[in-house]
Amino acid sequence: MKAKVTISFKPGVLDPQGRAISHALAGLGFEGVGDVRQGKVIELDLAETDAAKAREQVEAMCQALLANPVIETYAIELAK
Amino acid sequence: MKAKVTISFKPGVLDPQGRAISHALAGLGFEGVGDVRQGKVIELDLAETDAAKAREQVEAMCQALLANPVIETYAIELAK
Amino acid sequence: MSKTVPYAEGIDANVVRDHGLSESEYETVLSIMGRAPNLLELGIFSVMWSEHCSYKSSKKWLKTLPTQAPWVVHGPGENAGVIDIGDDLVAVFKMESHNHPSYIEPYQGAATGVGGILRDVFTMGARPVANLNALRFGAPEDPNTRHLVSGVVSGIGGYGNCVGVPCVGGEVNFHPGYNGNILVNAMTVGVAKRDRIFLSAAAGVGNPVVYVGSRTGRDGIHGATMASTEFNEGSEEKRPTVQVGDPFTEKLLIEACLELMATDAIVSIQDMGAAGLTSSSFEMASKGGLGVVLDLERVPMREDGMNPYELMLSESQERMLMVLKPGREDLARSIFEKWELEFAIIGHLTDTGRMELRWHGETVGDLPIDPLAQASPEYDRPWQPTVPARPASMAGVDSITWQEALLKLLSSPDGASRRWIWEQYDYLVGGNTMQRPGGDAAVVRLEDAPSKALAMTADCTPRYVEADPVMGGRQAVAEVWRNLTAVGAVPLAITDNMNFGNPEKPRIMGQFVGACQGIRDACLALDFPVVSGNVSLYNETNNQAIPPTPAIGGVGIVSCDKVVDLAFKAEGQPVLLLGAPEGAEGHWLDCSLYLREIVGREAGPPPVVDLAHERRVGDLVRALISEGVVTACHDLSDGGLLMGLADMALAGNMGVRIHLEGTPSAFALFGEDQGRYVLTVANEAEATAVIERAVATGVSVRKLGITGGTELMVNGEEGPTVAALREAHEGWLPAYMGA
Amino acid sequence: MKTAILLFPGTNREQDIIKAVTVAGGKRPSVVWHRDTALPEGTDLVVVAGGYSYGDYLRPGAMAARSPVLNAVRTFAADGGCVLGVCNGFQILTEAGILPGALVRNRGLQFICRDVNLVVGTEKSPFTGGYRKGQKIRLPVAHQDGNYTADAETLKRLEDEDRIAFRYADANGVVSDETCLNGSLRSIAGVLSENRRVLGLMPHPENSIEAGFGGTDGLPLFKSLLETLS
Ligand SMILES: Nc1ncnc2c1ncn2[C@@H]1O[C@H](COP(=O)(O)OP(=O)(O)O)[C@@H](O)[C@H]1O
Ligand SMILES: [Mg+2]
Repeated sequence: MKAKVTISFKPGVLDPQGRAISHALAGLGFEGVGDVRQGKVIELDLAETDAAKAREQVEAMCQALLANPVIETYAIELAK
Repeated sequence: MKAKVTISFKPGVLDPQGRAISHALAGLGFEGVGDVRQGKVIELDLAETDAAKAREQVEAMCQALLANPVIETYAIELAK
Repeated sequence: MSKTVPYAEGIDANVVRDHGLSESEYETVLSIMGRAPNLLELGIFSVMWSEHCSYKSSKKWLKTLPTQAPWVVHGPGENAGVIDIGDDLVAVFKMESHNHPSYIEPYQGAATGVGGILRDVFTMGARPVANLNALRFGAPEDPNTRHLVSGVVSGIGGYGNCVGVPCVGGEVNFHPGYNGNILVNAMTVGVAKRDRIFLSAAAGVGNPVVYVGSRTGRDGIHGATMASTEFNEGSEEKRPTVQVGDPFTEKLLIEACLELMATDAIVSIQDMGAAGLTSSSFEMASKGGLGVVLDLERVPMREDGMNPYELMLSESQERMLMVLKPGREDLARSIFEKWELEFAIIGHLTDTGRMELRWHGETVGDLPIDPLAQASPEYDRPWQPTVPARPASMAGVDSITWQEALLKLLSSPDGASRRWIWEQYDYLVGGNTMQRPGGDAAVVRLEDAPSKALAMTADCTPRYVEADPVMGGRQAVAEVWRNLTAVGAVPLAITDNMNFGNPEKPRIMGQFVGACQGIRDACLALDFPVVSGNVSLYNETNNQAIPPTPAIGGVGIVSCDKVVDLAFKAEGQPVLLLGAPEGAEGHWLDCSLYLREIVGREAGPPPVVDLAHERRVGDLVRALISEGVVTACHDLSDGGLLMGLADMALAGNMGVRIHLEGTPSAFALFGEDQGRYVLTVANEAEATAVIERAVATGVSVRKLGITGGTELMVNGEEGPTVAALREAHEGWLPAYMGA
Repeated sequence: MKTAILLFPGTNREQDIIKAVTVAGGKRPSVVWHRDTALPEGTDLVVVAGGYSYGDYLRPGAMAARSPVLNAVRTFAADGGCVLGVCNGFQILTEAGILPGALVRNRGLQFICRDVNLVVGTEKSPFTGGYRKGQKIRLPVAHQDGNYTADAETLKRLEDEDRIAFRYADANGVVSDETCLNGSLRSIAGVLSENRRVLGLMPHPENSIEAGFGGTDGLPLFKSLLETLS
């Protein structure tokens, strides 16, 4: 089973990279670009085949390693 | 309109961060974790309200800056 | 003052308490204001009178530190200390802590710590030329330690490397006493032209007050204040957040500020550090004896819906406040716009002596500046002197061979190489690094006076301070002085970072008072004034205070052609020991690294620092180095003589053979007697000359042996090879970090 | 030799390059701002300095590679001009498509600052003429994203055309995947363009030009440029 974890900064946390991207896009002539936020996406191949158990496992991985709860939030998607 | 760009390494390109995560997860006792890949997700606030035009614009941004075609691929999602 | 209405609308005793103000402090607020303060004003009192900004527990004792010398240009009181280094140049430096934030979020906490101290230095017009860091972590076995080390180190590197300031030195200890409270102290050294120093005192009624740098977000607004009723119903977005560092913006800010400083546009300038806009505007106005009006809606904001309270209390990073000369606004604006930074005129100076805060034209806060600053609390907290530790039992000291003991010490957490850490720091950028991390002091050549260099180091031995704060404080300063001396530099001045537990406990306050006394003694005896510093108190978790840790950072000056390092240079060079006690190479094992790591006993009083002896030996060593007779030099500290020799062997990749009088004992080999240096000289004739000089100066000296071979030999007994020493020394940290 | 150094927001090793060029005996380089659209008249050598640009946000070199001055550099290189990209400069040149391949995060993920052993891959270029092929030299590195990657076809071409300027090696000059400090494919530390007049490398020759300040193994690179271009 495959899992996809999307990790982003919590709202309100400064995202210097996002800001710099927004700036650079404006510099390249793209108009109408407002806020830009950059996050991470982590794709995992899991041996687990049961969706509920897989989610539980990935949830535990996020808590233990993948996300930094002080400044980040995460979302988990599962796919076959 | 909001756009979300997911950028990942092309298959075949070695992903040091993904590999390190897979390693660390094993070290933490998570079992059955196979390949892990880490990518980026960039969320953009666009002034454009037309979906087709927005997609075209984001496509151009990816080509121009957001992705490095030598090593990366990208996928675009739009949302209200 | 109206006793009947002690609270403004929406405020009660809980809100006051959540703002960290005691009842009596609130009484003083009422009398200063002549009315009940509103929430914005209360927030301002709260941060201005916080321990962090007011130094209320420590002020009384900090005042006792020596701060004067002919070469001191600005001592404590400015953003950083300033000393004259000749050639019309000054060195500007300071150390600052970011302990608590680094425990919560090690990467960002450490990164923003580096950002903050860099700003303190370039605010004064100096280009930062070097960073150092003094770190303390919990026991290696503690489940959090690895993660904290990894985060803090990559945060320091991530910020400093990006800004492009070489990180050339520092120190690291591991001890269970820091399990719940790590220490992250960062130091920056900058260089400026003597006549181009910028200060923070505002001047010129009517002059514009200008905000530059990043936008303001809801970063780091004090948690307790946010929990007050006013802010409780806020959405997720209103929650206070951890500060994230933006080193790219910092780099732009450095370049933009230095570019503007080359013009005549700036009257005064102040970084926005802790308590952001509040303390920076207060400090500028207060030092200038003026008032200030701020139109807060003009502050560049990162988020929608921010209010005056948040704007005044935000700790968003990479921001500065300046007073400009009238008519120079456009020049300044063009520079900041070129560097793609925010620039906003947010107010002007007045002669009212008041801080008037406006929000879309309406006055929302109005406070008297001087009374607030002057009434800032100063406590004479009760303190209890530390009872110096009794001599430790020496049972079991000889239970292990010196060979085994040496390898064990070299691979112990506090004895192991820090390479894994400093290789994550760019210590080369700038092309002026003469001595890299790993030696006694780092040496960085002066871009504008290339025949000279600054030497710098940071040190403290907390186990000594814990056992005897006075002696420990003295030792920290002496060790800094010694490290600078060992590379040939003339020590000039220090900055201190006083990390302690809860000052409301007389025992902890006693540690603080003792350390101040020890620092004072050493500064006076060594002509080594304190020019800047920082205090971090309340480093406690569950009633468990950290070991008292007055980290000392020192700066000295040296001619590039006189610099020596600790590496053995060539086979067959005589090895000399200077400054050893009467009748032995060393004898003080109490409180030593050996006693703790080998015997498992953390006990006994620290070695005595005899300041007259310290000075006599150091002055001789420095003279010998400057005369060019010394080929390598190293001062002895943790682990004593044998650890010192091992360091020299490792650096030179060469063995050494020494002979002690009598059988080698742990006391002689690992004792931590103070004020000792090991030197090598080119040949026997030089050795004889040095011995004569030492005898004539009243400095004890003995010839220990000779360099050469591939191993360390003591009295003919074979010791570990240099390769074995290296494996022990280099192995521990990478293995621990799982690298 | 007229040298132009590019300056992007956040560039932090331009002074090191200026020092290296002058210590090697060259004229003081001029500094070109990222928004400039032309190089100074008569430029012989363009240096894209190391350090960081735009904080290395998004990808190292990504934003600098899209700045106006890079168009001028692209034309300059196409016309046979000499371009040296060090560290971040190498990343910028690959991002701009002036050199092949890409530089990703180091294998161990960490920033690495240390002296490394390199083997000179070719002496046939204006940059490497002062070394011998196979010579072992020692230069410092200071980077977090120096892990060179390219597709198999590109790698083959680089090797077939003798365009690998430097490779990471161990203390004995042996090149191997295991000892390669950052995971670079074929231990590549620096590559040349097809016309051999553009060099990108991760190590810092500019931080190895003076005894007592990191050695002198970087000096021949600057001397060789001076000889060729003066
Ligand atoms: N322990 C200390 N010893 C000497 N000076 C100190 C000490 N702690 C603070 N200072 C001085 O007090 C002033 C204010 O310090 P601080 O509030 O930390 O500065 P900033 O507001 O720039 O962060 C500075 O000049 C600093 O050098
Ligand atoms: Mg300051």
